Amino acid sequence: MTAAELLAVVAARELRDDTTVFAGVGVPLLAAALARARHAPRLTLVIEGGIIGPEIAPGRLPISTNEMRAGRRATMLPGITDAFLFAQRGFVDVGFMGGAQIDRYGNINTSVLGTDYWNPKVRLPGTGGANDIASLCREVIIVTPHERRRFVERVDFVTSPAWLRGDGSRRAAGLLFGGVSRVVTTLGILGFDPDSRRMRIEAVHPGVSVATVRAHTGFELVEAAHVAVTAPPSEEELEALRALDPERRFLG
Amino acid sequence: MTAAELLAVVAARELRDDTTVFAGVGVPLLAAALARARHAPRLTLVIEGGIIGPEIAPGRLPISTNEMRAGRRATMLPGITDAFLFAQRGFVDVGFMGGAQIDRYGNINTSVLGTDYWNPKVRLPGTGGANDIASLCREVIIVTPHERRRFVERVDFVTSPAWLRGDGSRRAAGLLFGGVSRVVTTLGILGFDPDSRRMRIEAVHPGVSVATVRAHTGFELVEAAHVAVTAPPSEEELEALRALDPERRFLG
Amino acid sequence: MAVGGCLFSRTPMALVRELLRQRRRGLTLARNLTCTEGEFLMVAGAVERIVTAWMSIGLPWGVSKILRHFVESGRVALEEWSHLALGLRFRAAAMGVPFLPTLTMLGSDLIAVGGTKTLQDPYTGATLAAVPALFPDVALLHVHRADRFGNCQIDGYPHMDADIAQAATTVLVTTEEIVSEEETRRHPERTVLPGFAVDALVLAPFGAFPHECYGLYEADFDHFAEYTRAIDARGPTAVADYLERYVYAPPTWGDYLDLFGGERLALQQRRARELVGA
Amino acid sequence: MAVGGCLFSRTPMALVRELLRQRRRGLTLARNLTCTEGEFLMVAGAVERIVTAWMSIGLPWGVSKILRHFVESGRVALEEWSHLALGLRFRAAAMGVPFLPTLTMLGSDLIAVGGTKTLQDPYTGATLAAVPALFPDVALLHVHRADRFGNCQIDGYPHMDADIAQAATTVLVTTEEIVSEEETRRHPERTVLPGFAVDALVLAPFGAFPHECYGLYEADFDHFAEYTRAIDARGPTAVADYLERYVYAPPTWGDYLDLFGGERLALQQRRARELVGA
Repeated sequence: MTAAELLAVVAARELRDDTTVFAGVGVPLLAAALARARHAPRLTLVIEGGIIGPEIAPGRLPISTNEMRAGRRATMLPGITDAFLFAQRGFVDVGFMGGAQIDRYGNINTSVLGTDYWNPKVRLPGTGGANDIASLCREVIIVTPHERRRFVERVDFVTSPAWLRGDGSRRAAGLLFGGVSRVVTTLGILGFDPDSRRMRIEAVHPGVSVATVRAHTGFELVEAAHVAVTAPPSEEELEALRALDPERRFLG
Repeated sequence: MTAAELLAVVAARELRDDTTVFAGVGVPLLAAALARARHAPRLTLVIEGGIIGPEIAPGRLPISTNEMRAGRRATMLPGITDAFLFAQRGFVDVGFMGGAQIDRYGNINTSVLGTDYWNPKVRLPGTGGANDIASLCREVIIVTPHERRRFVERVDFVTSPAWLRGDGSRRAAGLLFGGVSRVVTTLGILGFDPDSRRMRIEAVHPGVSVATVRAHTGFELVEAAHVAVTAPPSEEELEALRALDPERRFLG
Repeated sequence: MAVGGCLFSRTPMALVRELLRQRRRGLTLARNLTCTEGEFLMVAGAVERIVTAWMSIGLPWGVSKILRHFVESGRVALEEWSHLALGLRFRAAAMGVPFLPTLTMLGSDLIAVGGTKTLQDPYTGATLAAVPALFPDVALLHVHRADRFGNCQIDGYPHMDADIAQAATTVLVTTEEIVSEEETRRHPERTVLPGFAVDALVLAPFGAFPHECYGLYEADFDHFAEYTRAIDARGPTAVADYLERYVYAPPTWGDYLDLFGGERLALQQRRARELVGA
Repeated sequence: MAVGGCLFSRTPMALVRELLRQRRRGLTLARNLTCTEGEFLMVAGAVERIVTAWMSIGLPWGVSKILRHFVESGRVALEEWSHLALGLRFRAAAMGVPFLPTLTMLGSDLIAVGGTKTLQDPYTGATLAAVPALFPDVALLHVHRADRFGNCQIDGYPHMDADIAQAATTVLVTTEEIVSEEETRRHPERTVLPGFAVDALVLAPFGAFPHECYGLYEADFDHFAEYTRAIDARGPTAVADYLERYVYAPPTWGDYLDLFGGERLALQQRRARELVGA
């Protein structure tokens, strides 16, 4: 089992049936397709290419949000702007996405490394729809490898806002709902302390210790009163997942 | 020849080929269809029901802007709001419409008679798209029977703004372009003095005197330096017009 | 309460009929161009306020005598917006924003009727009308086809139904036909309402009759003429009688359609097919 | 200059190629998701600024080395907007208003990058971002079919092309097919650009290749892989060589397509048909 497989299976479990999920390509979309194939057959995918309700074909995973593979067997094709406006109107239950850098308040940076936006040390691809998903969905779940260089005290640039400074600043900025509720990683599942909005260890994967999670995180994590251990991916889950990506384009 | 026939023929001549006209149902639409059938085959009709480029069938004149007869052989069906937004963006050359009451600055009332909106003496049907056409088209041409009770000093309610008070108030209100350029009536053609924006007699129909026009107008009209006499409707024009409305639904 | 379609096109007549049968009171009706259904609601005493751009059956039948009767006597308030402004109110709500900027209505007396505020563009300082979002509690809509998940498709002109559905809190839809999910997926570009925006769906063939449904049946102009002749003769009483006959008496939608008869329905179908060249 | 389609879908490649052949300089490119065409324009020295939400060919090929090279060295400015915000900038212009209100980008550092102002809703006082209208001087678009009046139809996902066309001052379109006006009138609900919004139209089959065109041909991922391998080995020089081979050398669009060969084009057509189930 690869790290990406573990991540996809655990992330898929976070999605409930009869909901709507705005999924980014890569592991999030793969996990959403897995959820649909198993416990959430009526999960409606929204893809930022302006695609609603597609059915991802095994072996034909899209590599972009704007291509025929992402639009396969869609139920509606409203266009990009209108797909996001469904989220702004409150129709999208979950935003499901990755991120390059994440801080203790769940804010994400996918824009630049370095402190001067206009003279970046490293220019990353940019937000795409990540800022919109983070701003407009009713709840956001981040799916990411757990690496110390990704989990930083303070992101260089807030591309996608979560709890901002944790002090009610998200609401004060004008964002009426949403925020990151979970961060599903290759080591465990993190949430946020409801008061301080600081990232909190809530579960670890089998064989992973809280200390290991801390060691791979560049800031101090809060710890839940009871840290659960996730159930290991079942054979059925892995089989269904591997059937979706037989070329192992995203599963490593 | 009925008054409506004269009106439709003269109004049709006002439209140029290779332009876009936002036409209200009734005589304006009939006149636009006539223009298309004769000198302006590439005139694009826009109808407020969200219909672009229809071809009105002889004998099947629509009585509403939202029906199959109005949408027949359209080239695009963008929806109502988007049809008006084409005008707001500046794509519509001419707005072509009627009006219940009109004042010396071309403002139109189709809402209420009486001075208190909420306690009207007579409740009229309302603006429909008339306000939008008057606000947003690059130029507006009014097509109306010439009756003293319609041509009033001051409309009871400005449903559709033309030059407002004639003192630059249209521009000052925030309307960036447009305004009524012509009023085609059963007696002649009226324009507006470029400085005062007061209504001006520019042409009379054959056999109509300037005095008759004045007698049927409830305010003082400016008179152009040279008042032209319109060419009478030709046999060909009338024939083409009558073919469009064989049931004489709008031709009287 | 917002009612979809426009004037006598794709009016959700079966839903309006049911609303009348339930003897609802105190409603506000929001509909861009209001037709016979507005008169029904007035005469039945169901509405206190109508938010609209225009109300009449259509030019040939002139100003609505029912409108005049109820508004001039102060029994119903008519809140008038321009067609685009009201469309943008639904669109603002559909987009999830509290207002949209527009040029329309500026300078006119309409801007004061609904209390529309103006604002300055923060970049250029230009004056704009800020039309406030309209979030109806309930939307009634009629569509051509829908699947069991509530994905709805409309043929021909879409009017404002998509915006109205996204704007409203609860969305009730009747459909001419219920199709399989496969059929939806075959033509996703025709879907105008996603299932997640629809709360309830009912099969109602001829669900807009005697109003039209694009490509399926033309509006019954003869019926309108008969209806308005009765009003010319007897005023609001004629509408009350009409409601008795068409709304309260027939227990089901099928019974209602039987009052028109199969021949009449078939004729209107034929006319529609001719008009769209099908 | 705005470029239609999105990422490697319906990119107006024939028009971009012509623009490169004309050795334009000093351009600003506005495109929501920027792909190989953005790299071409950078390496050719055609663009000074890119207004976008994201730039890369696609996840499997990682961060664009060309992007990093030109932006980190300060030779090209990358002005980043959220995907929706940039979409709303085109939509505001398409609607003829100077801004649109939105919640997106609020609270993030993106809001400062493009100088987005916030404002208060005049009704509730709520804070909103006011994204400014973007009126491109020129829009380049590629569509499935168009008639001689410029009425354009697009199959599948529409991306933002309609808004871009309405927003831009001059609109240049290539089309896979030119159809009769009759054909347009047969399916008016498919028309996304009205003729009055289009300034020039050119027939260009495979006009997006090696990018995809919905239902007609899939993007050539093998070609992307070859292209990125060359960049991994030789950096921007590889792109310059690519431009020499695919842009400057072949005199016509037909000659360009010959470099891929009929077999490759046919394969990508087959794959597209499979994916849309046609």
